[in-house]
Amino acid sequence: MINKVVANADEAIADIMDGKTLMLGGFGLCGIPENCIAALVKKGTRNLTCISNNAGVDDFGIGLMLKQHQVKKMISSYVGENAEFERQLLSGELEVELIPQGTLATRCLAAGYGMPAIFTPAGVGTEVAEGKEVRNFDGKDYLMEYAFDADFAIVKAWKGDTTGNLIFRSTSRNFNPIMAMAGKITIAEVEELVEVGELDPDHIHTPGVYVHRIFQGKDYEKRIEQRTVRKRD
Amino acid sequence: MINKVVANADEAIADIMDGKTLMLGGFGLCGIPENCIAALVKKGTRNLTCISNNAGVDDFGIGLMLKQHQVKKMISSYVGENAEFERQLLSGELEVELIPQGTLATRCLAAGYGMPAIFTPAGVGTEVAEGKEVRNFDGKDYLMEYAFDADFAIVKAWKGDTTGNLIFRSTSRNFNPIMAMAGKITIAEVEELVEVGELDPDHIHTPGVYVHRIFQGKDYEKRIEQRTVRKRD
Amino acid sequence: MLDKNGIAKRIAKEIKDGYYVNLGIGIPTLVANYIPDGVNVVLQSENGLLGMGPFPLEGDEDPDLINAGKQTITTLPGSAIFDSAMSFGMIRAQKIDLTILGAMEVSENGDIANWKIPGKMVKGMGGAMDLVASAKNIIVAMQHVNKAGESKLLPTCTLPLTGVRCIKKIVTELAVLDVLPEGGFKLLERAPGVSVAEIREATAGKLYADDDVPEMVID
Amino acid sequence: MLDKNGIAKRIAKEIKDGYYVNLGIGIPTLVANYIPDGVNVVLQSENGLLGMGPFPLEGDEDPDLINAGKQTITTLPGSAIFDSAMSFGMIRAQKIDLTILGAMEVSENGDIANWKIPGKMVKGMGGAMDLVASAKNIIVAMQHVNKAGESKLLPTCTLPLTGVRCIKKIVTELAVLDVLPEGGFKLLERAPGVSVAEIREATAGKLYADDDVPEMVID
Repeated sequence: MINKVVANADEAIADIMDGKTLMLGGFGLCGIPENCIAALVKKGTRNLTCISNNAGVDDFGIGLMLKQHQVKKMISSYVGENAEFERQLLSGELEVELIPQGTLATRCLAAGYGMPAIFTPAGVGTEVAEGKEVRNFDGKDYLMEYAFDADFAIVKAWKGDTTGNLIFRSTSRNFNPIMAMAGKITIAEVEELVEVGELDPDHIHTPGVYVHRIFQGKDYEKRIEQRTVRKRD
Repeated sequence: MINKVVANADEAIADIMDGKTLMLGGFGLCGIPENCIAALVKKGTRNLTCISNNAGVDDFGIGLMLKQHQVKKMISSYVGENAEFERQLLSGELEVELIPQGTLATRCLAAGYGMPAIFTPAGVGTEVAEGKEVRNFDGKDYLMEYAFDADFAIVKAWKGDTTGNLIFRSTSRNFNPIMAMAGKITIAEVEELVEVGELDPDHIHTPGVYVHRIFQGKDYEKRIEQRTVRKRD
Repeated sequence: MLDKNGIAKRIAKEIKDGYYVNLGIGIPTLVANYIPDGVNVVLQSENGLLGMGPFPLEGDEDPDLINAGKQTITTLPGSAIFDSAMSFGMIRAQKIDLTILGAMEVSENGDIANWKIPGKMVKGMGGAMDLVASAKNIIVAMQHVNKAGESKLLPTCTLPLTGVRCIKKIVTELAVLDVLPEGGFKLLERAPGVSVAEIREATAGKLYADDDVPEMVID
Repeated sequence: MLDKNGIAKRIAKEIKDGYYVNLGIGIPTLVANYIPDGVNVVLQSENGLLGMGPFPLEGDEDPDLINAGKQTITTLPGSAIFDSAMSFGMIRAQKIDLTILGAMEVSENGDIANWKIPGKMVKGMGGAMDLVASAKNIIVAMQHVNKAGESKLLPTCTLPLTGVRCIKKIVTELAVLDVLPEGGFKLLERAPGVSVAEIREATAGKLYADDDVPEMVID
């Protein structure tokens, strides 16, 4: 089997240069590639375009990169809960492109499945439709939306093997598998890196063919954004 | 949880009337819905349009339905290994539409994901492209192909729970999960029907929302089409 | 006049046995508390879950298990997890029977605005545009008038749209209304103690009301 | 002149460490037997498998585990199973580094015909049209001439096409050839004991050959 293992996050992101387009998995702070984000902050790569459903919070996730002014443009569906983001946006330091969440997801899928464009009704008749081709199928209007073209996809999985097969845990799956498919180069950090043969082929969410580098992550903080609980009796 | 269980194949297919369009999962004889096919043969439903990657063999799979002249039209990617099929085709009794395998699969996916059409380069410049819209993206030509519109999808899974969640085993997965998503009504027969809670939510291949009826199958023959082996020393 | 829980209770009566339901943030979330016994529903969370359960017991929070509002939640037996493409795939393919969401404005022809206020920080539409454009059955749960006392049921929306001609039913603290296919709001039910005149007063868009509009029955 | 195994052996030398490879039915399948030690490859089977292994030992056949030729096979450690949409998704997205397949005809401009003979029973294209239209790197493994002694390397294909302008390399019992971007076959290597004249004789399409064409080295 082909071996994709690199030593750590620093090695995994070493060739991500200024000005590149990155996809970053996760929904809110759930399932984000914490190690790679930390390494990107350390490396200080700038002028990045980041495709990610959200933009982290002030002191975690992509928020850490925003604070260091590493991000030129965010492509997201929802960017709340981040004061520094708001400040940079209002001051014109940061560009933002807001995309319906399903369109964001499906444009990832399209890239991973070699489909140059897809049709979705989301945004028809709204400002999202501006400049886009509208096409009617069977009486309903759809927008044509293009596959993403990202230099790197950076994802976080629960388990992965040395050949790059990935398994995600619970709702930390979210955008991770579809971004993993969509990157020209895909980097996966995992909570547990195992040898080939340890993962059941029927349980693999992302086949290794989509993954170019994998490493054993460490010190996962897994911060909770909205801790909601029921009282114990 | 919502309960989708029906007693058996006869009940599951009871409302499949003459002239309907059915998707049938499986690749060759691997992962085919044996019980439902037997029930359809017994019921004698006719003039069916069957979307299935293959057409079975003379005495198994969809071949059994062909023998009873129940199929008006086959939509497949490969229909070899079936003498009765060939006879009916040549005599004009049977209509056949051949579709590239990836196009077949992606037209299922499109239906399951609410995408009215997809783009694929498969068939560009060939007779498959006749009458179809060709569109150039980034210097490459693609055909626009439409989502399937099937009245019923009939699939076979390894395990399923009472709310319709499905798990497939090994390469018997093939077309089953994408057809399960694509049917207006989806019927799943399973080797093992379990209670809700017995399947790991992270291992589900087809979420129950896509499945309308499920039943415990029986007497699986699982015929092998090409038995290829290595000699033991 | 209903409080938020009253609105949620009334909406819960629209949910039928066997429904797959997507609940938006705010009042829609409360609907889950009022689903009648014997009505089996599966809640979808568009970040990739079918079979959402209640909040976890204190100490049982799992950072890998959240809903689309980023709240820690639980799963119920029979739940399934999937990626965001499949999640919006099933939404777009209309496999979700009912979507309940909030709104800032709804127009006579069923347009909805609920994501952007010009001049204010725009946080994004999240999954709202996908949901309203795709759902076969959407109920809007909202206050009848905004904080400035202006009607949110309008001839045309003044705010940037989330979707066009997609809303079919509205439940507010005052009333249950249908959006008519030919345009206009049809008053179906009054909140307890609320008169047709009060509802008409609070509705800027065209309102159709029969002489005898029944009062809501909430359990 | 090579036999089928010779063709497979020569093609195996084109496979680089780390390649994901799709092997068609026939001679391409034989290539798996000649992948050099130390060259790690993963074989894809388009019915939904990465990490295909050899045929099972007698008695170990699993009806749920077959390849795209419907043969019983095994998986290797590190394999992954997926549905047919993902399988052709990764093919279309050019994640497969090399595709090797047979052909009835190849034309000077890289067109290929391998699925249909007018007047004969048509079994279908299976995955061939997807593979040839999508693959970034395709090698055709075939006999140089057909059973009637006619060249299969033609100015233009006479049979219905499988794909256009997609073939870049051909290995036959006589030669290794590139299809030039501007059209025409470029002779790269001769099979042991085969002359350029013999190859020219067997090639109906335009053939470019240097004065000194090396013989294949197939250890």
